[in-house]
Amino acid sequence: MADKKKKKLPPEAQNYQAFQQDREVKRPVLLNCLKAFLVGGFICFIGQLISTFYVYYFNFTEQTAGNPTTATLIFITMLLTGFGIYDRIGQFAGAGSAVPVTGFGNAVISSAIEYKTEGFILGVGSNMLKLAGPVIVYGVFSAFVIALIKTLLIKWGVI
Amino acid sequence: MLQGHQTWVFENKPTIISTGVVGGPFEAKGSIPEDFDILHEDMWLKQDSFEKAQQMLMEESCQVALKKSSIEKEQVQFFISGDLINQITPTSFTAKTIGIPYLGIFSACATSAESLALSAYLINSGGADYILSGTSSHNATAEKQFRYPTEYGGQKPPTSQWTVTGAGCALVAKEGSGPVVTSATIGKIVDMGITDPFNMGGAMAAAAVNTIETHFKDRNIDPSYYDLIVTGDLGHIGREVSLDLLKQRGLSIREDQYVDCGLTIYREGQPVLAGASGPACSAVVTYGHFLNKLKRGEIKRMLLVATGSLHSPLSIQQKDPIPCIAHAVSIESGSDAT
Amino acid sequence: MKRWLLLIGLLCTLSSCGNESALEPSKNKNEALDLTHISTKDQNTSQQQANQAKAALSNYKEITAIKAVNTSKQLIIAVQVEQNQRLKLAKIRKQLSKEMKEMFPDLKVELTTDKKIAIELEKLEEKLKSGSMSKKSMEKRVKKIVDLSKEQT
Amino acid sequence: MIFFWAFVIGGAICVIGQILFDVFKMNPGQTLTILVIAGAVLDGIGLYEPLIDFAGAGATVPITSFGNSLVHGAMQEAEKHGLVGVVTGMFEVTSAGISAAIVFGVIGAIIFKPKG
Repeated sequence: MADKKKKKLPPEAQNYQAFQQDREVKRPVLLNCLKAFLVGGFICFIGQLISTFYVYYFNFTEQTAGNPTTATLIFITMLLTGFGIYDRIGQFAGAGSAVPVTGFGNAVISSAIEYKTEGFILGVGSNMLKLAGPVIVYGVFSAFVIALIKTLLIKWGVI
Repeated sequence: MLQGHQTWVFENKPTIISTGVVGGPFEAKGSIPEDFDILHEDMWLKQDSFEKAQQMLMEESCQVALKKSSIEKEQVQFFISGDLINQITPTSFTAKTIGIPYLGIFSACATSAESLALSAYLINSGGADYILSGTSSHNATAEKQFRYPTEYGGQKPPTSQWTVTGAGCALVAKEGSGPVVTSATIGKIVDMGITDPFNMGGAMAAAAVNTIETHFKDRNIDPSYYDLIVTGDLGHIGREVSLDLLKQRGLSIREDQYVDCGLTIYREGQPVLAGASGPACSAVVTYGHFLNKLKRGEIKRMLLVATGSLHSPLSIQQKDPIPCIAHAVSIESGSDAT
Repeated sequence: MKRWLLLIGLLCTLSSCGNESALEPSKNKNEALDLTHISTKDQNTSQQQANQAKAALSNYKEITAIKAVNTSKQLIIAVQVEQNQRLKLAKIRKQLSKEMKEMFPDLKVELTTDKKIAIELEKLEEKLKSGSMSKKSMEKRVKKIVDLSKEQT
Repeated sequence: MIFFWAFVIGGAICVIGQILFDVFKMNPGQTLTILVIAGAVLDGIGLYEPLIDFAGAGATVPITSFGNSLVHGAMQEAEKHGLVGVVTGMFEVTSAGISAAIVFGVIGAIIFKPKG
């Protein structure tokens, strides 16, 4: 895809881009993956701890403990975001802190805090889902399509 | 006056009689804190919003410049300035506060050189006696507008740069003592099709090379004329790319002669990745650090090449490449400029 | 297009699910199982069926713990399965549930693999063992546990 | 044991995200969207639930589980009410993540201000 776009450029620009790319600092992919693995794994480990705690001490089954676990993780995220710690974790961990539900929480909460200066309705309210919006939109849409296909297939007796 | 195709040579010696340089907490921890007039401990400057904090930075730098020169603001004809934020409002509100006739300009990180070039031109041609020119930026306002909320935990690639919180302002006068602006080269937009907003240094290097080449051609001098060639905010990648490219084009520039504001302001170890950026970057480093060097006689002639990437969040989303620009202004110490 | 294929490949390898059918009973009894056979003094709270179920389920060596309690109408069983068998957990649950239902056609059988239910049943077993439970309160407890196991979210 | 697998599977899903970041040069929005869709697809073909059984929070904490539970809610409701249920059931199971994020977002905005 990127190559196609490149071909339209004048040769001068193509040469420059190659020239520039030789000197560009490469992303340390392996190191980043390792960090993402450790931090992401650790967050899920904490999630499992919280979930086990809810199963043992509250009236939740393994299945129903999921929701309070999510809420607890997002609560912790709120504190980490508010005290300015989560963005540092994010710079270190990359996807490790973005992919767990805490990353979703951070996207919502950081936007909410950031736009506080624009007021609570038009600032916080309008911008809160600015970053998390796509996840909700395409999550819902893809789930709709998949559930629709599956329901129809079941109805027609295919599966 | 006009020499070559895009260069002005100022024969009437427009002089920078004073400067005001203000920075934030992160800059205070950098490598040149002694070159700032005011350093703030708080990103908010006790204001209600980051945008107001940026306005405050700009106001303070204007006031400092005026105070140091003991020129009343009524004597100043024009205020030429700009910044990065939507419709350059922090600058316009500053213009309202200081009440000087105002020309708002936008060249992103090249704003410092653009405003200085225009000011020098107006002074040189007798259009004004005193002009305040400067620019400001604030890390949080830039992050908010161009990237993500400041508390969002996104990972920045090693090519990205850190926006300087600060403001730099120069009072340019028809006469007086101080460094003299001797010439200016207005740059062209250079677009090499780079679309990654997290690699501005790499994109802007081409513009810097273009303007530097043109400057030497128009003025018919070679790089050894200057003690320092100071680029705006190319960062590690942009500096390397542009230096190699300049060498390839046959301009002999020494490593130690070619410095970058974005690599001067912060210390090793501060989490700035490829270096600093933002309009204030070239403004504070030039008006603070390098003009001090010039005044102390450590250097005699410098060429400021401020580079800017003129994209907007919208243009990036619409997959447009980053249009880059560089303006060059030569500054020489007063005694030498005769 | 290439990157999409790669992506799908990646995600597929992540969840390598075996299609082999669930559990096979082994000939030897699983000795490691801690089976509490509950004999109650009170005939009303007899745990005969629960004990029977435990004995039958202990033939599967993948099962690491079984808790079961029955009333005159209901039987509720919670089994814990070895970690490396948990990818097939749903199938195992289905198979065992079917088996238990066939074994006790007169009872409403509820089989779950949930940890929480196992914990609750263990508490109930302890109480029954000490004989401090009336038929009525036992039935109430069992009903509560069954309701909990049926909760979805 | 489940703690170990929660760590490994959760970490592995994050590594996929990191590869999307670094190798495919995607921004967080695109990456997370793809992961959510992947979660929905995996649940559609019946692969995500076993993963949850196996890895617990390792599969429920990453954002992929959001897609999974959306499909799950839709399917549950579809079994009861047919095609209409596909639309109405969507948020039945997922609401916790979204509502917690929104609630704590507003609370966060009241309590905190950005550090910059």
